[in-house]
Order: sequence, then structure tokens, then C-alpha cells
Amino acid sequence: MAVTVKFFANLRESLGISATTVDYVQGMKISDVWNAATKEREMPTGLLTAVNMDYEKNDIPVSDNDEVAFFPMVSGG
Amino acid sequence: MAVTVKFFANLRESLGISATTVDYVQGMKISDVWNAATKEREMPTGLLTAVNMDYEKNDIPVSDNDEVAFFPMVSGG
Amino acid sequence: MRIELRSQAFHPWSELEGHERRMSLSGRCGAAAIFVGTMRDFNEGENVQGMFLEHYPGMTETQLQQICESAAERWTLLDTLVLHRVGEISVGDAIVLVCVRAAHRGDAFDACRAIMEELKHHAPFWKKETLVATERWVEKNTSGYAVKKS
Amino acid sequence: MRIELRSQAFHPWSELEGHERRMSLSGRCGAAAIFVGTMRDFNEGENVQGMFLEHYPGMTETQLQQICESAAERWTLLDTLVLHRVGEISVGDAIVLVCVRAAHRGDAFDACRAIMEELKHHAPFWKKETLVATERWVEKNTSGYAVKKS
Repeated sequence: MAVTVKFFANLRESLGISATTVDYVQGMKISDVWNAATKEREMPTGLLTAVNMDYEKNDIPVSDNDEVAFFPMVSGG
Repeated sequence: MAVTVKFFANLRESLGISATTVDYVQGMKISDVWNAATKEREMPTGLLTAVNMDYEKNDIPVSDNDEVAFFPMVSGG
Repeated sequence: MRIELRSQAFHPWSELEGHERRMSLSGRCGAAAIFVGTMRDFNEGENVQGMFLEHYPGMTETQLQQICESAAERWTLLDTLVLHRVGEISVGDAIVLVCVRAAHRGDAFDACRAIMEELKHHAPFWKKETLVATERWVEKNTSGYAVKKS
Repeated sequence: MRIELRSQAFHPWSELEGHERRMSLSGRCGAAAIFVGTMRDFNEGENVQGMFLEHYPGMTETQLQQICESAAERWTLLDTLVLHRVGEISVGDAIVLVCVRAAHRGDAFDACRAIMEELKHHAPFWKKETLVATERWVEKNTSGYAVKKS
């Protein structure tokens, strides 16, 4: 019963974590995943969120075994 | 005292002339050049005109030694 | 800025390679927008077997030069290359190659597109297509789009 | 449709050559619109000496795939190629290559441009630039244009 959490780019560097897992709790939302993974750090503004590699704009409930990722604005190309 | 006249593409084929010269007459306009070069054939609609290799939309006077060209819509690229 | 008419088939990728080598912009160039027009085997519903591309020697080059200069005034560009075939052309041959290099992608994209549209509408070239049993002059440009999907 | 991430430098013209050979469209293709993004030695007023391009393995490929599929639904295309570098990148290296082939130029141009804009805004890549004395993450995309000339 776990959710995988990933961080990228400067967020990964500032948190000092690239990936971790948090216990899955029934009804937990993206913001709960963030709080569990970062020990309640304040979420920076402008952060993007993906659930199972798809962008997710709302603070929706996650499921067991989901992969949740947090990252700053992208800058490829 | 002459004006060079050129025809291109299907216009060249239908007239059977690719280039010719006509006598330059003081005050002659593009339409006079056409008439002299084609023996008064009716000018097809939609024809483009260039004077000295620049497009010219109006029936302006030409000068001695000018090169006047008549051609259909272009289709390169 | 380099503009050339070619009476022989050319290979777009080799041309780009050679041009880049001769006109290196390393470090300054962030974006290259390229267009290659090639000869299809169909046009307006008919099979096309070959093509003759007539031009107006002198005026064609002058018009292409003006088109590229006008793009260079409107956008911030580093370099422009235009190659265009003339004469007998076979199916699959490249007809036109436009390569615009700039620091930024918007400038490169916009200028490349504008040069192609201007070229299609103002550069004195005329296509005569060889169909299965006949020939025809192409008397207008297409919009540049396939018939819209529903 | 072919989408690849590359951890080694690639040569855009050779890639286009090889791709065309593998995926020949001769006769059907009338237009190829290509974009090559290369690493500049300056960005936002600073000298840049190198770059690390981070990505999200799995999601990056999925997003690129979705971007190309969405373009193929919107325009009438024959083929799409996207190559994108990841990892350590040197000045002058190609970062991204997009090649869209279609029967008609409007479809090719529009789709190539849309794919690049979507890629810049939605594909999970992050650039970390090495400046003369420091490093910095690139936190926003540029508009794609040089500062307007007056």
C-alpha cells in the first residue's frame, strides 16, 4: 500500500530527494502525498504535478500504486 | 529605340513567341507594348506584368530599352 | 543569405550539411526552420509523371532576393538559404529548399513560412505537368492544405 | 511516427537522411517542415558554457507521443519524426529535431510548429545551464523571438 513520489530539476535539488515512496492512505489526495513526502514543506508556487505520467491540475485523490511527480515549469526543446 | 518583350509559360505557348522587340514610341504604355507585340490580340484576364523584372500592376508608361514581360499566375515552390 | 537556381537534382540534406559547414553559426544559432518541397506523383486528382519548371532568368533571382531581404528586415535572422530547381523535374525530386537560421525559434519559423508563401505567390516559376496522356500548365497555387478532415 | 530520446550528440542532416531512407514516401510527400533547435552560447544575456538536460523517463516519451498524435489528428500528415537530446549537451549541439512530412505545405508547417510549441510547454525536460562561474535552472521558456527591432 504505497504511492511512488518523484521530484525533478531544481525541486529535486532543493529537497535533496529524487524519488521516495509514501504509505497509501484511503482517500489521500495529491497534496497529502506532497506533505507526506516532503515532511510538510510548503509547496512552491507554479509547481506542475503528474499522476501516472499524465499532467493533473487539480488536487485529486490518488490510488494505491500510483506514481505522483512534482516538478517546476519545463524548459526543453 | 526599342522595348524588349517577353512571354512565359502557357502564354508563350499560345502566342508562339517567347521574346520579341517592339519600336519604342514616346509615351507608350504597357498596354501599347502588348498590342504592338501581339498584333492587337486580346489580353487574357489575370495576366501578370513586369517592367525591368519588377511587378507592375498599373498600365504605366514605359521607357526606351525597358524589358516588359507578360505571364500567367506563378506556380513555383 | 544564399539564393540559387539549380537545373540538376539536388539532395536537401547534403545541401544543408554543406551550407552549414560553409556558413557556420555555432553558438549563435538556436533555431533552424527548414522547408523542403518535393514533387508528388499526383496533383488535383490526377497522376503526374513529370514536370517542367519554367522561370524568368534574372527576374526569378531578383524576386527571391527581395523576398529574403524583406524577411530579414521583418524578423531577426542569422542566415537564409533558398535553393530552387528549374527545368525537367522527376517525381520525388526536391523542388525547393528554404532554411532560415536565427537565435530564436519564432523568428526562424515565421520567416521560413513567409518566404515560402511569398515564393509561391510572387516568384516567377511556372510548372508544366506531364500527365498520363497529356500536359498541362498549373494555373494556380493550392492553399497548402489537404482537404479538411471532417 | 518515430520519437526518440538521445543521450549522445546526433547530426540532424544524417538523421533526416537515414529516416527518409527507412521511411520513404516518394511521390506522396510534397512537403517537409523541419525544425532543429541547437544550443546557443548565450541565454537571457549570459554566456552559457554547457547544459544538462534532465527528463522524466517514461513521462517524457509519453508526452511526446501524445503531442505527435494530437498533431496527426488535427492535420493531414504522412509522417512525424522527433529526436530530443537528454543529458550533458555542448554548445552547438542539436537539442531537438522535428520533421513533419505531408502532401501539402500548410499541414507540414502548422504541425511542425505546433509540435515544437507543445514540446516547449508540456514535455518534461529541464535545462540546467552552466554559466561562467555558476549553474542555473532555466525556469521559463522564451517567447521564441528576438527582442523586437524598432
